[in-house]
Amino acid sequence: MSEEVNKPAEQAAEATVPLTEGVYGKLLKENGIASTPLPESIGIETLAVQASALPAAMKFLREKAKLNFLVAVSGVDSPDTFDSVYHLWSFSKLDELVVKVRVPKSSLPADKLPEVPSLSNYWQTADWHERETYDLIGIRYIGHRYLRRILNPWDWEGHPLRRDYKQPVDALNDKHPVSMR
Amino acid sequence: MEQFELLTNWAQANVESFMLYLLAAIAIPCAFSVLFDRAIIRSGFFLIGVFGAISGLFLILQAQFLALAQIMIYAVGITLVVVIALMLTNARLEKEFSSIEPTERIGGLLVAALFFLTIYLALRSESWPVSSLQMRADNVLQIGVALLTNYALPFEFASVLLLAALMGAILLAKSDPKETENVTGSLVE
Amino acid sequence: MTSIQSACVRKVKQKKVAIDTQVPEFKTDEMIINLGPQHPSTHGVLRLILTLDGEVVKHTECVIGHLHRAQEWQGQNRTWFQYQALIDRVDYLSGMFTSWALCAAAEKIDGAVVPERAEYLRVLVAELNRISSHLLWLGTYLIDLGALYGFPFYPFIEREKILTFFEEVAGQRMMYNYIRIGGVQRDPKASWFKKVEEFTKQFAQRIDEYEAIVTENPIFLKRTKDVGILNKEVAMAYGVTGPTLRASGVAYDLRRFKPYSVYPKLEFTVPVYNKHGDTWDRYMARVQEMRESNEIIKQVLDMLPEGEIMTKKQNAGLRVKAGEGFAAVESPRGVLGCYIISNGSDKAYRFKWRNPSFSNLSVLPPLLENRPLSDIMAIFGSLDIIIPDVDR
Amino acid sequence: MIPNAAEIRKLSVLSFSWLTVIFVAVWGVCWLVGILIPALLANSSFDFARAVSEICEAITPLLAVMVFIPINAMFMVLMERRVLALFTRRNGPNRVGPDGALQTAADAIKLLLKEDITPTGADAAMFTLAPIIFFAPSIFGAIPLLAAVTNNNKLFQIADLPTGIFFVLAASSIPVVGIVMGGWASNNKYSLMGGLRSAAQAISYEIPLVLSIITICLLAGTLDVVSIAKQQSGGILNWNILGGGALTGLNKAIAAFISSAGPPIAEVIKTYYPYGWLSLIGVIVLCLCTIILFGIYLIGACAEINRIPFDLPEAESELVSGYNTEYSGIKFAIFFLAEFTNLFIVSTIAVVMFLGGGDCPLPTWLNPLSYPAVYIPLTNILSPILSLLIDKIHLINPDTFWAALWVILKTYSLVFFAILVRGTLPRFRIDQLMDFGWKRLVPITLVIFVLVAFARGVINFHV
Repeated sequence: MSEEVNKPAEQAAEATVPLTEGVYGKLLKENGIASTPLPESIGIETLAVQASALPAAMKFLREKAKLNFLVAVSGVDSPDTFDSVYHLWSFSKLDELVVKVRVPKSSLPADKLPEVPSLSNYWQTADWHERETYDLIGIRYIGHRYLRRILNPWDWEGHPLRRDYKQPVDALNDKHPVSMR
Repeated sequence: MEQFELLTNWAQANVESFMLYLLAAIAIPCAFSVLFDRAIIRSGFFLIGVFGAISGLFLILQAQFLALAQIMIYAVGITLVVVIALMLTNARLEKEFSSIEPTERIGGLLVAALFFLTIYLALRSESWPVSSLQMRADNVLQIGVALLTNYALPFEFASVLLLAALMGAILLAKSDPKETENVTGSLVE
Repeated sequence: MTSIQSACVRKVKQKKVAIDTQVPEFKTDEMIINLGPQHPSTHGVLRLILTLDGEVVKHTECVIGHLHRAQEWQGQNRTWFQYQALIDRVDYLSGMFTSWALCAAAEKIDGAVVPERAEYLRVLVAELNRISSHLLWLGTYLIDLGALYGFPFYPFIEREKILTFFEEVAGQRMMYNYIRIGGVQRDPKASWFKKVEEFTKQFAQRIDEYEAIVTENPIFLKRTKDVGILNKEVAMAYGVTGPTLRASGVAYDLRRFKPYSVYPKLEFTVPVYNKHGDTWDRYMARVQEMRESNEIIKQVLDMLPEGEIMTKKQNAGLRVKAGEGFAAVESPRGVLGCYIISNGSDKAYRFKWRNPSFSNLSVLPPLLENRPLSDIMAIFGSLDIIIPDVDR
Repeated sequence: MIPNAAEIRKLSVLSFSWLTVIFVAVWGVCWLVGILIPALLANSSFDFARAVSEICEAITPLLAVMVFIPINAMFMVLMERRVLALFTRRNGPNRVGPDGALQTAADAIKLLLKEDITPTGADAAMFTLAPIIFFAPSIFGAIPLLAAVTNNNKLFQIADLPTGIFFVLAASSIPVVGIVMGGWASNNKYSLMGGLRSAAQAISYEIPLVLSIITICLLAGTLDVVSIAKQQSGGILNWNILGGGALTGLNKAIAAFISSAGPPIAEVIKTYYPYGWLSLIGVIVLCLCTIILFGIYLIGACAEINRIPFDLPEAESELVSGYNTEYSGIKFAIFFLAEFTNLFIVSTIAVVMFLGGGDCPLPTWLNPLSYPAVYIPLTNILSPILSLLIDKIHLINPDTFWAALWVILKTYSLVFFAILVRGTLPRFRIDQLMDFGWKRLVPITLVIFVLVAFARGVINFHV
């Protein structure tokens, strides 16, 4: 594993550039859902919502704002937070939106997975994507009917895409530096 | 045909009785297996063996038509029996439990013995005359003529029955009126 | 166990609902069957746990991940230059598109300008790749339907030609690594374009031939019409994309809807079949798409400008500026997206692939419900799933 | 311009050489055992020697079948693979032996040497019995046909079978038991489903199959395959596929018209078609009916032997390999052998019942060999060689030779057709298959049966 753990550049950008609220941020605010603007990702509005506000926000965005195509649910192990990232497109218009739920690592007790409400009962495409994110990043989606590992074997331990994940073979390597290489 | 003379002479003397005993040796164990085999499906297959041997008996009696009809009807019919047995039984349960109580077994044995005795006595009392009628080569023709003259009425009844069965089969095979396939259902809120 | 029996079961159930009497329900044992991971028609190593009532599927669970190769993890632990060579393996039938999605995302973050000739070349090879992918689908779909020996290899004749083109231009038949961050790998010779042009001229005829054999074949119609009907709403809720979605009546094609590269300059239509959304429509959507791709290739060959093909140096020092972004291309199977978080180093901080097969496969369980066993293959095949694309 | 003419030429050479090998092998064995040995022993004074010679003659038909089936199946498999390759413009197997000719022989050897696996939990006895039950009927079914396809050669008359076709049909109904047995005994769900499907399918398609054959028997007035084949001799107009003898009068009339000797045309027509217009309608109805019957027979036969588009019991894309999923080694080889043998046998039944058996398709008046002006010079030229072969050592029996040649040609045309179908059509679904069988084929055959029974009355047959 690499020695250097680079910090994503966006952390620095966040501190310097004052962020303005985008179209959807305003729309959400008008409907009583709080959101924080984040730096745009290549020209696309990005905002963060609280985990508790996610279902309401998504319901609003899907039904009222017509962002009815949930392209992907991704999990990101950022240096300070666990992000659950939702890329929203629309089947009928060109607008895009990135919604992030950021769970600070500092608020998490040891051995506890970050928890985000699940969209799977509301939006079928989230079902497998959330399972995948749970599998690889280890974000627990509350309310998912069948939150089970999907890409890794069912008895796998750990969440491989986390920055602090140690592969079983790495552990063996540390034990027997010569034989396992 | 004179070059077959030797063989046919020998055959007529021996083969028939030899075949009879051979077929009996197949039929009787098969019949017992039908009764005693635990796996119901296997006893179904043994039943096919029994009927095959019996159709062999028909063959040595020169009743080819009967023999072949027996094979055709029973081979396929018993396959159906086997299929139904497959569908109606649970193979795993069968191995674990025996539904027959020991007390029932005694009664069964008694009934079986009584039945065997009755049949045996009935068979003993019959004189079994040997028919001197020679089986004719065109016995298919004979059967056909008999069916359409002396036995015309039963034949017609059987035909009507079969027709009804056929129509019933078609009716069962007929699919339901097209169900509108709607996978949406409650999936989308 | 036969359809007759299941018909009886259905009837009894219907009656019970209708008159609501105390008729005891006709109960049969359900059979659980493991379809795969090693099964001739799961197109790889997919495992379906099916609960069958006779031959009727009552419940399906997809078990995926048998081919999981940690592509995302590898992306985070390899340099950009190394990883470019790996991603063709995500979807081995349309490697150009996976490369393209990665490059598009990286270029967007980086702000790199792609020369116009390279853009045209990308469209050219991508559309060729789309045709080759659909041709393979056509053959294997016929295998799924049971035409095991004759027709399936017929489209391979044309596919073979396309693979030869790719071999000539990229050096490999399946893992091309041709589209690179900042352009394309190399400029084909003039004779290559001539060969492609010849191919496009006769290809329309070949599609007519395929259609003559398949489209109106009565057994094919029986097996595909009204089978696996996928509603518009369901498809959209499941995030189904590509021809599968378009066959359900949603005219959603990234090339038209969110045009990228030089697609705005090209003329083509997006075939939409808004009849039933059944497997036959999906077949037609793909066949029509091949025709459209052929037209696009013809146009590209006419419009191809001269000039550079690469703006970035292709060596181990290849870096992408810091930032995050999501870019997608319309692959033969749908929206193939790549979400990248870069921190400016020689490796990406996070890769996330949004694979069309992954979302398209998730719609399989509702489609299979209450269908006979034979329809599993007809439906599953019509979704055009590539297992490495699902498992990554 | 045919794009793969070279492949077609190669395939023709391959077929010709293989068929020659089959022909020579079968006839060689029959001649050796049936003619040479008895001839050598015939004058012996020992009873034992005479008994041996009789036994030799008696087992000749069985031996012919036993030699024929494996070699023929090998060629059929090879032909199927090569022809399918031809359809799709691939190269078929072309490595083993000259141009791939020995590929299937090598495969057979491989299968025989392979480990024979019995799966855990399988019913071992039934598992072993199933391939035998599947294969044995094809041998018994072939025997009555043997006399029919060799122009009733004395060597191949195993027994006087007045119910020949019935015997064949009975034999062909048994394999389904083997399939169900194998499917159940394998302890595999796919196999079980294959077996169940097979049972349902065989029962449904047995009915139209048998009905179509029975209708032809009704036309022929006999159940004996040999006499059915004999009735059809004299060219395509006499064959059962064209009216089952309804056109015989026409045939005779044309012959009378050409030869201008013999009875006048009007008289011939009057003898065969006594009711004028009614007879004409009868002829048309019969011709249509028999052609449809032939189609129904082919469909039913396809379903009976589980070939595409009716190969549901072994549907590869659904049930892996259906009833023979768990089989390997020699048992699998027997299943495989029997499948191809069954294909050959149903094709032979079609040839005997519909396509005139060993009859030359040209009507006698069109066949140049039937005119003395042609055949007398020919026989004069060839007589020194032929008389030696025919009369002295009985190596060639002209009647049998031509009959067998035509039968092989016709049968392989039907086999080719089956391969063509296999190379074109997808598979039915089980419910569609049942629908098609019960709701289309059975009513159609029943209607045709009645039509034929009536139409038969207005024409004189086999006068």
